[in-house]
Amino acid sequence: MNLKDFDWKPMALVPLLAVLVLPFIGSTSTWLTLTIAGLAMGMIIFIIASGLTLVFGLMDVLNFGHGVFIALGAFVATSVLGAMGDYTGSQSILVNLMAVLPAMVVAMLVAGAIGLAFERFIVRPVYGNHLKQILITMGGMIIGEELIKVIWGPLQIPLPLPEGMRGTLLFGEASIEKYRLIAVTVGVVVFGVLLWTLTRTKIGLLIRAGVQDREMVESLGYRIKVLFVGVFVVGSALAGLGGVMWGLYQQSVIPQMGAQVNVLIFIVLIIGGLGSTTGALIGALLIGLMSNYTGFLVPKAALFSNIALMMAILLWRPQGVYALSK
Amino acid sequence: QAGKDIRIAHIYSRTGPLEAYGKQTQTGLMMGLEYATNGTMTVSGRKIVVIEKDDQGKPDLGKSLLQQAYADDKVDLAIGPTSSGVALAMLPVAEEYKKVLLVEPAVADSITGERWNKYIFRTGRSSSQDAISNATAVDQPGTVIATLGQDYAFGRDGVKAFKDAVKKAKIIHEEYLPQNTTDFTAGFQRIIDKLKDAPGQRKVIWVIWAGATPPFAKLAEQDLKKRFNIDVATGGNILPAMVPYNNFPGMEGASYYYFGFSKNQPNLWLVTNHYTRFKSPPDFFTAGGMSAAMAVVAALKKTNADTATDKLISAMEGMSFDTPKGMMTFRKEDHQAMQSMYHFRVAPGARPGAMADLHLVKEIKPNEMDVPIKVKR
Amino acid sequence: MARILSNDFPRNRLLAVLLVAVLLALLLTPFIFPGVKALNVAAKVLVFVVLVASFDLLLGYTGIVSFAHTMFFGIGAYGIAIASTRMGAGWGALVVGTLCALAISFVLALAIGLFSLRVRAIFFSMITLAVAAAFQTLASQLSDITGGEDGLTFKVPEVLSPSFEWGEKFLGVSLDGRLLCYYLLFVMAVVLFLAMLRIVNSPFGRVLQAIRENEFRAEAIGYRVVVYRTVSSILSALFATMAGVMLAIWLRYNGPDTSLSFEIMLDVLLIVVIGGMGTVYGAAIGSGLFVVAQSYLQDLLKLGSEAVSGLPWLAALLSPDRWLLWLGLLFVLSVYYFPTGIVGRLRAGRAN
Amino acid sequence: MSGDLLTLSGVHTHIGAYHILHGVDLSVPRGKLTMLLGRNGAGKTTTLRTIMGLWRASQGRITFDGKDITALPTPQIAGLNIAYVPENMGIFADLTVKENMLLAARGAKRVEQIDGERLKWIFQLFPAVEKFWNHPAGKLSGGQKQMLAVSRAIVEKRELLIVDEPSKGLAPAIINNMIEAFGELKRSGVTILLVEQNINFAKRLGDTVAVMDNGQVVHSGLMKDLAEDEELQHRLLGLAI
Amino acid sequence: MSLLATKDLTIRFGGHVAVNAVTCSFEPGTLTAIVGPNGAGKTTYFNLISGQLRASEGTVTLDGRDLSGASASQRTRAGLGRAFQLTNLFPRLTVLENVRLAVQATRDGDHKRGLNLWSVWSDHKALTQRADEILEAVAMKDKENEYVANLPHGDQRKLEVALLMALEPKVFMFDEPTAGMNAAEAPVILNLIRKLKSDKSKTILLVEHKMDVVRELADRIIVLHNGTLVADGEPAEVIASPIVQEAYLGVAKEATA
Ligand SMILES: Nc1ncnc2c1ncn2[C@@H]1O[C@H](COP(=O)(O)OP(=O)(O)OP(=O)(O)O)[C@@H](O)[C@H]1O
Ligand SMILES: Nc1ncnc2c1ncn2[C@@H]1O[C@H](COP(=O)(O)OP(=O)(O)OP(=O)(O)O)[C@@H](O)[C@H]1O
Ligand SMILES: [Mg+2]
Ligand SMILES: [Mg+2]
Repeated sequence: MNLKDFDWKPMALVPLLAVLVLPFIGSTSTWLTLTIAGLAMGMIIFIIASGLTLVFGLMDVLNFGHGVFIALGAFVATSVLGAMGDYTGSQSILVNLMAVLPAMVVAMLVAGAIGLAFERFIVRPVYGNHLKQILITMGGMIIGEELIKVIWGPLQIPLPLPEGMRGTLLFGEASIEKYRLIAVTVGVVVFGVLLWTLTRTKIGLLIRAGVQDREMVESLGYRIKVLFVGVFVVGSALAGLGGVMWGLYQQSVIPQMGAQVNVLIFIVLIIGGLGSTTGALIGALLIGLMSNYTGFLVPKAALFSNIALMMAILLWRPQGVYALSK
Repeated sequence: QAGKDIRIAHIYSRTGPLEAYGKQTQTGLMMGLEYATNGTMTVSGRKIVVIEKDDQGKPDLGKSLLQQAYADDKVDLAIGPTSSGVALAMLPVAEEYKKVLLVEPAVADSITGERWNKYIFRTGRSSSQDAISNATAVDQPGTVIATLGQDYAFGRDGVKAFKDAVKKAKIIHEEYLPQNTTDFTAGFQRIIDKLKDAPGQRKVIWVIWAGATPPFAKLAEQDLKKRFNIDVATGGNILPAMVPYNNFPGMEGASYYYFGFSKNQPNLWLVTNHYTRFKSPPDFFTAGGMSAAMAVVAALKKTNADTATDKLISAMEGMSFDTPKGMMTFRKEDHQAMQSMYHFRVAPGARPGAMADLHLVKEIKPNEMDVPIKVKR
Repeated sequence: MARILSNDFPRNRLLAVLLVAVLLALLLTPFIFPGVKALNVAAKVLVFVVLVASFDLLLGYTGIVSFAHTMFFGIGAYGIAIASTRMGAGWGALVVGTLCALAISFVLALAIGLFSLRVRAIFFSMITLAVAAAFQTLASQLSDITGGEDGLTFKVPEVLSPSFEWGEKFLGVSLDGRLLCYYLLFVMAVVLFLAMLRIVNSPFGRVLQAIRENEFRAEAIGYRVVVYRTVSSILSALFATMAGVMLAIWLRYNGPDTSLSFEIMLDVLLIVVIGGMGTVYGAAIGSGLFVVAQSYLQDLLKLGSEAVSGLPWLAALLSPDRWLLWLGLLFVLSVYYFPTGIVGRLRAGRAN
Repeated sequence: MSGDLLTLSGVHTHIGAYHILHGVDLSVPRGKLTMLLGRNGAGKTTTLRTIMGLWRASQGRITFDGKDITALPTPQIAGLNIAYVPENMGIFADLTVKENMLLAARGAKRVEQIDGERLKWIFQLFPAVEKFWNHPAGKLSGGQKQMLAVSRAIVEKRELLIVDEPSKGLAPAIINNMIEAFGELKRSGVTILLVEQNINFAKRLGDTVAVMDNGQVVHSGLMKDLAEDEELQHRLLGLAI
Repeated sequence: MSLLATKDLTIRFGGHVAVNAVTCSFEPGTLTAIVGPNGAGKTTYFNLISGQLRASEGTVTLDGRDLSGASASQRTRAGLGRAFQLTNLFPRLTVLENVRLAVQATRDGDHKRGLNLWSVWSDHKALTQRADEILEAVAMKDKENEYVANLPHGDQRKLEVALLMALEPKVFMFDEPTAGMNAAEAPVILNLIRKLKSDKSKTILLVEHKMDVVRELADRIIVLHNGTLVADGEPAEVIASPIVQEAYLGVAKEATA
């Protein structure tokens, strides 16, 4: 794609929003704190939404059960990190990472494995039918949540952040939590890998084609079934990763956490436009910023800021900022 | 009547968002009955039978379960529920059926306030009791306070009661955030902007928060003590929810219950037996459940196991009874149990992530708290 | 008969029998199933019949997936609750509450319809999901009006409350206001149900089906799709509001969880699917089955888990506390085995 | 090597409760162009779909290059170097023309890896494909989609080409191009199985022919013979030319 | 006076001009064939007239009334009826219901074109009767209770035309009505078009690639090429014109090849 064709307007939204609110906030240090925190929050939201950009955005599967994989990842992390107290207790980030990285890997593996079963028994019969997808994945979500309660109990479980990842960094008066910076790093990696896979490799194309016409993709000689399973598993694994990140951010996990973030990540995808990773990132960043700004300026309205943002975007571009043509 | 079972309904959140709380109450209730009847489960020859019902945290369901309990199951009295919303929906049912409802542990003030009727008793603490005890813990001259609560009735009422009880300190800001807030940056920033330059020797953020994602971990990240010399204070909670308190060694507040505070006979029994049976200390609502059981047994002993509603009511009004928290007394005017609260301090060497380690500063006795009577009679 | 049923007969013997059975059971509940619980369950069935049928108008007949349906249900219930709290118990409060609720629902449905029926169908459902969630939070935040999380407990006209006794016991059933209230609900449900049956069988109803089948072509043969869609979502909102009114009158209580929760939305969705989409009759049968099953599920599980108490794992799964697990399973299984719902199954059975 | 590349013997196909194919016997000789004719609803499309494994034969045997492919899954059948243009064209509407072509070129990971000569040839046959290279395929006109569908099938060399009504909706000039293209492919040794309503098309290209009716092959032989026998045409196809 | 006229009708998709300033008018009693290479803009031109697409510039007038701002459904009600190139029906309704919906859409009556919520649909006997007549005309009466999804391709094409007839428009637009039908089935549709033509009050537009059909039916041919109207006139004359011979029929090219 050449530069001239590139649609830069949505990209400009993020800095535009940040600049526009500056006069209202007044103090630059406050603004800086809010902006950096908002962007970092956006990155975290992007991580938890990234799995859904694949499953919902590319495969067109309205997976209401996606949240369960997020919760699952977080709960697995409590078990893994709980067993690695020596590493989490250290003041050194590197040592901490020796615990957090395995936790991420295990969470992704578990979520991916469950995703495999989920695809086989829940999603496979309903490809292409949104209503049935809603129903059956809702059922899947309820079952998943209850099973989490059976395994880990219905209680809230603390997931303390490893010692070295706590605290804030100060830039003059402005402050930013260390953990948010870590999340930004993870988010950038996830974004990069996704973007590369989807736009630079044939896999992305195949998935999108498979959603439109399975039979034709098979007639071209590709094993779409395997591909779909693969994508679903990766989507679930990403949700698991998101769960670890989210859980560590909250520092506690509850079985209902999946359902709680569901609406949020759906909004992100709608703003971004189905199937667009870049769109999802922009959507997540906008939401992160917007909720911080409104939270500061008009806290009462914070509740509706996501919806208002979504409505405004849809009025501008009814398909989301980066929609696939249709 | 003698020889017939005494039937008690316990309606609570066996499932739903408050599942964890409800189950503690049930455990406490059964242990309390056991303790109060010396393991016989009988009072004056009548056996006590507890019928459990799950309100799932839904007021409409709770209401119809209470109707069923009174009408279909013919219970003599009912205990519960876990959530205030459910309790408020239940109150008129007790009046309709003219049967006693012993509220435990729902906290809303209006249960023993505007919405009260004479069939309602409460062993649980009220929001006011919570707030007043918390105020006692931080209320000093020269202190400036910003409150941080959730933007719904529980948060706003709590802050209001707290404000009413604070006499010497100055409250300069009230911050309300949506109930399920996850990103606290904006709210904190508003509080910091208000508090950092406020005149006063001591600056405190008083937090009242119920639910899954409390702001403590995030507050701790902010390093407020070091940056702006701001302290954090808050009330007690169930043990898992208090884990983040360890981020604030030395933080003060007031709590309804912590297993290590009370040294009386029932509490010692409760702690020991809970440890042997469940490998964990009793919690907030376990103590509450036990208190309710002990209140019921005390009342039944007084009426000689006569369960006629008017007999029960007159026995309970003004009745004092022992609980794991010491003696409680049902106040005549609004049937609220007057009880001690505990001013606590988080252990100075507390380790983040570990179980909350609270030290007792002072037991706040019932007569030290001026809990207003809000019933309209 | 043909006129009452709008010429839309069950078209299957078993289906007809089932419908009559549901109707008779509801009519006679107070006398054949004694006890508060049975009556409460039956009343809930009545409310759900209306609510689910109104949702089917949208989903089954127009092909719109909305998650904001409980919002209108809630508006109806809050209308009664708020009016009764403010004005005191009385028929006036009921009338004012109902009318205000209908008006608000009308305006909201119109606004939502005009704004978002233009976006992609699946966006529409996600938007309504978000709107419904926000509305629920709003209801709990405006605690001065709505009573917040705690909700509102209120009284209804004396004639409808339990304390009003108007006769000696009849067949062992006390003739009180509760009974009158039940029959008020019964009559409302029957009237509203027949009205919806009429609507789906009117020329309008047929256009809705055409739009569901092929929106593009419906527009091309001369129907203004947006108008029809908007009218249908308004109608369905109004009927849902009436269901909310019925709920509030019966419970004499309303709160966010009672009428606005997403769980109710899920129940409604599931019932529509179990009963059979695009068949108003499915709402009746589905509600009957589902509400009864749901109400007794925990009791059943209790028996189950006691029976297998020797096997801790199984017992944990069968624990009454995990009733939602089985509900979730029901979702999955119903999509597997009842893709066209009970009514669809029965009717197809005859066709072959 | 000569002989039949593809054979169907006694193939029955059911769709749901309907019995559509009643024992189809068909052979497609190697390196030749075989026309499959028949009136609407005769079962031509169903036959092609059954070969591709998109519908399953309930009875009978399909062999390709001597190998039994009756029960193989579709991707594996296609993997035997078979290209298929379905009746509904199977265009991926959300993808660009370029991406559609890239998917069809199994050997290429990126567009640059597609055989440039071949692409040039395709562009020359169907100018629209080049003109709309970066456009979403869904926006093409009916005929342009048809061109894209055929282009996809020939972007890489395949042993067998199965095409369902390629001339439908095409302008006469383009039909000529297409006839030319199939001729060239045939010369390069590709075997082709073609369903067509356009009898001129059939006459100009076909080596052998099979005529279907009611789910069975009712006539097979050389195209030449059928083209010359108007009476037979009338009987089999219900038309006079 | 002409019935239907387009003036400077233009639509751009991004930079691509699909229909370019087409000015043309159509008289009652004539059948105009629209031909042109694939992608010339024929279907798009239809879409602009019937309102499926909104023009970037230019106007569409019917009977002197400007319809440029009207929606597709308004144009249908004003008398512009069209059948689609790709079959486009209500698959899960019966044949009779399909036609009846179309009848209801255009005829005024106590069914109020479908906004009547309160009468029972099947009571509107006049609608059913009219629908039956139309099905009779396309020889599909015996299939009236079948679900459209189960019909063979040819019958679906016929039903497509039946729907158009049910609308009783002033202008009939056919987009390749016989595409994918074989020579044995096509005559049913062609006969219908002939019959319409004999009713001198109707204006008929026909997009068709089969030149033999065009030659036989058309009173006039217009040619679109790259979105522009390049020829207009008597069939024989237009077909003989070099632009048609070369760009469309590809004759010249063949001669050189
Ligand atoms: N999905 C289906 N369900 C039921 N019947 C079908 C289905 N698809 C096709 N048929 C029927 O199978 C028969 C053969 O159809 P097929 O599409 O193979 O015919 P064809 O020879 O390709 O005709 P055409 O020339 O119209 O394309 C027809 O009678 C058709 O109605
Ligand atoms: N929505 C659209 N967006 C972009 N381009 C479009 C769109 N619709 C049509 N086009 C372009 O406009 C041109 C005209 O298309 P149209 O469908 O009118 O052709 P046509 O003359 O009907 O061709 P055919 O004979 O193949 O059906 C084509 O090049 C097509 O790619
Ligand atoms: Mg075919
Ligand atoms: Mg066209």
